[in-house]
Amino acid sequence: AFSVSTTSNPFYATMAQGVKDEAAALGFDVIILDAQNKIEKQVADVEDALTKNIKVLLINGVDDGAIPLAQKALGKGIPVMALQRNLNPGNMTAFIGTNNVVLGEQLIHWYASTLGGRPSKVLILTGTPGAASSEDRIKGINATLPKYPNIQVLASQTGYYDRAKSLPVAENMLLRFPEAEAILCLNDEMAMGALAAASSMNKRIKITGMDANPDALKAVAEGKLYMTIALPPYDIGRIGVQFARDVLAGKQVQAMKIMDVNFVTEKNVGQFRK
Amino acid sequence: MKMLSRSGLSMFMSRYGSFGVLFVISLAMSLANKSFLTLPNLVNVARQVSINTIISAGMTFIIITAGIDLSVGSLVALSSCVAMIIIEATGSSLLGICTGILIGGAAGAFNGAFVAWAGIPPFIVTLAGLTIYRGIALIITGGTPIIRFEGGFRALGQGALLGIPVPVIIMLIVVLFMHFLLTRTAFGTHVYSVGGNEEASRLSGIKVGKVKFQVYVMGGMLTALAGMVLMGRLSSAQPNTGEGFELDAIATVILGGTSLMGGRGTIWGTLVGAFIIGILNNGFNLMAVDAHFQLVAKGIIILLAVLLDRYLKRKQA
Amino acid sequence: MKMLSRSGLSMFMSRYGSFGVLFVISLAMSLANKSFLTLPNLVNVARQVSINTIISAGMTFIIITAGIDLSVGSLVALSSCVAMIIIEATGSSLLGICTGILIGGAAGAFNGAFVAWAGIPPFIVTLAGLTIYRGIALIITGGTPIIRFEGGFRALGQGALLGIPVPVIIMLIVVLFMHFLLTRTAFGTHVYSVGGNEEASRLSGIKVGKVKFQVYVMGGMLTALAGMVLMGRLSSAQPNTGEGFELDAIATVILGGTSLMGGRGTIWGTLVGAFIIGILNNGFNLMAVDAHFQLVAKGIIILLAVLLDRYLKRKQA
Amino acid sequence: MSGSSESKAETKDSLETPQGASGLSVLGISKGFPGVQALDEVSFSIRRGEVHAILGENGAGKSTLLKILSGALQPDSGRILLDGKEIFLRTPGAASQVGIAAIYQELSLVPWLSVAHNLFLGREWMVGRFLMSKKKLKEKADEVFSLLGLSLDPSAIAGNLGMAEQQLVEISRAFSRNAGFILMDEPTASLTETEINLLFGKIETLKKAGVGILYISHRLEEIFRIADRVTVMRDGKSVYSGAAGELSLPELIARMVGRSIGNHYPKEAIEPGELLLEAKDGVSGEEGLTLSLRQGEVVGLAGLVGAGRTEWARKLFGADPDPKTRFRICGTEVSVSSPRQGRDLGMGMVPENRKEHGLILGRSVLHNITITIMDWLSGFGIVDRKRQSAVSSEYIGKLSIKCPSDTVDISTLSGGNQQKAVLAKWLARKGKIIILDEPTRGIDVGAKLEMYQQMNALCREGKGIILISSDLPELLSMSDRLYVMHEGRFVASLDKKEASQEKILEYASGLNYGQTIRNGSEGI
Ligand SMILES: Nc1ncnc2c1ncn2[C@@H]1O[C@H](COP(=O)(O)OP(=O)(O)OP(=O)(O)O)[C@@H](O)[C@H]1O
Ligand SMILES: Nc1ncnc2c1ncn2[C@@H]1O[C@H](COP(=O)(O)OP(=O)(O)OP(=O)(O)O)[C@@H](O)[C@H]1O
Ligand SMILES: [Mg+2]
Ligand SMILES: [Mg+2]
Repeated sequence: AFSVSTTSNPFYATMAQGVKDEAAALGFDVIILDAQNKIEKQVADVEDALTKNIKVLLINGVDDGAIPLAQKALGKGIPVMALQRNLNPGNMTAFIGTNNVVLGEQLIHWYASTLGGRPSKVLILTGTPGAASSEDRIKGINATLPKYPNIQVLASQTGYYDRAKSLPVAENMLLRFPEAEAILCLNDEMAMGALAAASSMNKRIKITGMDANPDALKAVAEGKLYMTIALPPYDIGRIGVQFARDVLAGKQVQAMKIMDVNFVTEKNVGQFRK
Repeated sequence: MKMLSRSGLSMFMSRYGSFGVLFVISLAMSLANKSFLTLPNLVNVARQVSINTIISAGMTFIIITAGIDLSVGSLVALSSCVAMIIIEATGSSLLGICTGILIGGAAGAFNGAFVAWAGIPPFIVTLAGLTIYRGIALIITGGTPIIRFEGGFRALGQGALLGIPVPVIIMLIVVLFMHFLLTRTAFGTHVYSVGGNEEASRLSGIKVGKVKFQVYVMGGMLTALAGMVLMGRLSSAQPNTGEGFELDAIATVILGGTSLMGGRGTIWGTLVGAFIIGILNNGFNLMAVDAHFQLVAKGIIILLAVLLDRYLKRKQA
Repeated sequence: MKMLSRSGLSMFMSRYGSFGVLFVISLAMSLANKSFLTLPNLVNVARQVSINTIISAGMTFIIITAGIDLSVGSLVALSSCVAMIIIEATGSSLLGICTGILIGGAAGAFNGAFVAWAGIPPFIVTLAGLTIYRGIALIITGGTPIIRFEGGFRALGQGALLGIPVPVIIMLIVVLFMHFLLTRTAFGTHVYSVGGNEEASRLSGIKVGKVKFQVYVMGGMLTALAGMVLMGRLSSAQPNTGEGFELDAIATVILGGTSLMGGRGTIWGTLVGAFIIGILNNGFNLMAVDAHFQLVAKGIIILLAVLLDRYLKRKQA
Repeated sequence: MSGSSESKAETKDSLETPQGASGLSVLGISKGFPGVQALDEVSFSIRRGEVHAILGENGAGKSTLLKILSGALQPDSGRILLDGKEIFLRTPGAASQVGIAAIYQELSLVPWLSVAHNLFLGREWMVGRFLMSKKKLKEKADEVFSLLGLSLDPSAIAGNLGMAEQQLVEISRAFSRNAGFILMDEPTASLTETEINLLFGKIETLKKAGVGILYISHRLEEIFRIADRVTVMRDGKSVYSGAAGELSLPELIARMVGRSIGNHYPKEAIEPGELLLEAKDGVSGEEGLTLSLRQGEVVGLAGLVGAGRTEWARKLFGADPDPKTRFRICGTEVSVSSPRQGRDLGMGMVPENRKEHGLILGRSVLHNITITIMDWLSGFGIVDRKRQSAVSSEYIGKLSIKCPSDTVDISTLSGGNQQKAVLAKWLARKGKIIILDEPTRGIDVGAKLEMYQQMNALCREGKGIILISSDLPELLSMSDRLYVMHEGRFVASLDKKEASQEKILEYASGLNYGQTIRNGSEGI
């Protein structure tokens, strides 16, 4: 079974698709359980699944509340593949995904590299307060910023990972800080919101996102979005299923598979659009 | 006459009392932040509150009949996704927008029919609507947003007329129209009557079911209109947008002095309520308040605002 | 006497009619899926509904007084975060849990005081509470979850007594206690009367404000108790847990036949409502219905369930 | 009761209560509402063991005074004394602690609770301090009812009861408090002779036991039956106070309304015109009588509490549609399926329960009066506000509804004025058949006269009126013909000439059941 945090988000939907496709290719039955971003729903989902004699649990935890679920599954002798959300060593057979703290660090390193030491003022749109991915990415960013004194963060506000909600927030920030050179967004949804805000205020500004969702890629291709980070959700899903096959076959798998990310700009966007 | 003037004043305050609150909040914001009281920012705030106000105008009617509509957020998503699919298919923004609004009307009719004639509590009907419309939006889009950087539909969100943004113009027209409907027409009177005392309205020969049905249809259409504006503003339609819009809209309506128990409320109040919420959000962004702390502060300020409102009304009455 | 028997029967149906709906849904689920009607799965369902039921029991009282509590989700987060911080600091689960529940009571008192004595609409007060408590939870935890794999508090979520999971036992105790309170005590009668006719209650010498205050405090404490169970189940406390719990709880209460207009409702109904929702979720998971389609189906089934309920009641009455 | 020893009351008070300060009194009480001075320096007292009646026009301030004495309202100024000592009644609870019980004009039962729960609401300790068993509750309630000689079902849901039954529950509630003072605001407004006699019997007993009673009523003949003292209020002032019998009824009325009233029941006889309505009682089985109504006629419906008059009228109007019961209205046979259809067929109904069924509380007087004619007042849905306020002013004038302006919330009007507004909305609709269910409930003599004159005017215009009233003298005087109902059936049809109080009561209590049917079938 694959318990995913939410398929309403394209990122996780793609991951689920990867799981589905690979399972079909390998001849596995897979149940996809959508927790709709609610940990209680995920707990219920997995508990329900565990009553059905599943062989492997692939889980993309909504948050750390998924840890006891993994333990429970392991306790029943069911291997657990943690996708994208790390459930801490010992609670999972293998982890496949990216690391949000690292992602935050990489974002700043990348942005600094585009500046070449030139000073730059930026705004940051963070995700839903308390959402682990957002808090981790912020951690990575905050840890890396001191290395680049030329980057000045004017303000950091939450856009709730949501396009419609980040739009007014971005407008307000742009109004207050017209001098900003870039808005760094912790996901593509907010990048699209920021993009709409900039266009409503007739401003051209560098906007970066994360996730490389199809419409973000389209915006990058049209030169509207400065950059988005391509995480490989589809591959995360596929490798998860491959690892599951290996484990069932009694083979050893890598315990921590950190996937590479790509910085997608107008130059290389072609490779990422299907 | 002493009698008349006193009751006149108290009516004024109960209608316009929340203006005092709005004033105080605006004052505080402009003291705390220089950029607040600038024309571009005020236009900005007006544009930002437009979507919520359009939805809340319809919600006001629904709440006055002692109903509620929890499905507005999902309906924003559904109507804009349908509209965008049609625009993508036909290239005609007009066709897309009209279909979008019709979808809104249809969803409203669905809600309304169950509320009015099956006698199911509005909370349950529209909660079911919330999940159904969201599900349909996700199914028809396959869960992915549709983005489109060209087309006339964008004018709805991004255009301007004589310097006034189109969303603001739409909002003003909606507010004026709905105010007129509520205060100057037989329908408006019936809306108040049904919410005030359903049984007495029925016994007075009012078709209670029809009135309820109509307010939901209207609410659905306005919600869809808001969806069109949002689609224009974002140049995209997204199946999971609009989450939490229902709480925003209901809070707006109640902040504006409309009672959840029905029978009372005004569109002006709702407009003021929308601005109170909009200015709070705007101010906090301008001051770049920390996200966690912002939540606490916003809650407290809303409570204080309502307390102030009570105080002003009591003082004057 | 004709009158007596009629009112007796209709009371019976309005109390127990939803059992019929529950039965039909369970039947359908067990036909559609073999694993549904197995003991482990039923225990499973009971455990899954426990948290919502505990919250909804308190919500039932609040809604019977014509109030509402939107802050429950945030309060689950706040109380469990505080409890966990204390457990981490002192190592004492008992101390943590007691503090958590006290925090719930305090937050309830905050809500209740504004509703009862400041006369602010419950919707606004608890909406403010929703953002305030969430904000505090985020601030005290710095936004990150706290995980702890040892300590007695886990028994609350994961333990079992004679094969019955502890959450289920807690739920049953809460339900029985609240039912008793509502039907057998003066306080329960006052809860009904305040919601049914506030003015009449006041004229009968009932301290209306006090009754309202008390139901919110109780609701807060039960919500915190649910937070403790959730914390035990997840071996962790998270500042952003519980979002959307308020809609679930209110829907549960209303599905159970309690009216948002106040004055009517039963705890049994709420229990049945919780099981209807829980069984739907469980059944859909067992059948592995596509997530998008599930939303649509769930909405429709809830509507059908309520229609069936009406039909059964009308038929019998 | 021997408060005289400790009496330090002011001269004014001792003037009011010559035997000392034993009793409940108010001194110089004032109370204003937005737009009205409801009470203006009123002083008044109730001695133990007397019935003190208050008379006054609608809106004179009677209920306001009562509410101040029961702790439901706080006075702006003035003092309240109990046995010479000043007391403060901040809440109704405080009043009941010092032994004051009240029956309010607007019935205040909790609709979804049982009769027994309502009976003991707020003092459940009578049935168990913390725990209440349903059985005990029911037993206690039965005890109370049997003591009062009433047959009410304690487990019935209060909201399902008719007005009269609700009224009886309220009375029982006040009487069972063992209070030293009982304040009654129009307790008999929807009761019939039988219950009134019961009530008066009970009042006599209480008086003997030293209970002081404040009695407000618009049924003036009652005053002479039970009152020891009478106070007349006018525009918030006490204008007369004296022993009962000191002034004659016409004199009292003159004090109340500022003019004398000659004929209390100015019924005009009008030649009946076309047949408007033929109706059965709707009870299946045995053939009952057929009620007929012609243009220009007032047909009265008599019956005991719960006889089914209201139930039948609601069927006729479509409020409780019953497809089995068919009516012949203006020659076409129909079963009315909704009040809207009833209205479109030319009917109007003034319901007995004005608060629940008649008024939209929270809305203006104007809104409430014109609600039935919004279709006439609007073109393309847009309301002609000039005409709207013209209509509302017209009826406010015609019925002399007392209100600061027609934009005030109707819930701020006094009970009687609210009743007039309900009548006004159906007068405005100008239907052919007007059903009046207890139309004069709670309205003063002057207003009653106006209402009767309105009825005459309607008859002159060729309308037919069905009058349901528990006030027998009114029913006898104002109807051209009468039907008596018993257990849902029309059991007798009486002409104005043959009808008398005794005869009606006889039929209504079902004594002459067999005979009635015979008598009745000849009647039509
Ligand atoms: N809550 C209120 N708000 C505003 N005005 C009120 C309120 N209650 C009563 N009034 C006004 O006070 C005056 C006195 O009312 P009150 O109810 O005491 O009259 P009443 O003598 O009992 O009349 P009735 O015989 O019609 O019951 C009326 O003019 C009424 O409109
Ligand atoms: N909505 C209702 N639900 C249940 N029972 C009702 C309802 N309305 C009336 N009844 C019952 O029907 C019977 C007839 O009542 P109805 O009110 O028609 O009598 P009535 O002759 O008008 O007497 P009253 O003087 O009480 O108005 C009563 O026993 C009453 O309790
Ligand atoms: Mg009165
Ligand atoms: Mg009656």
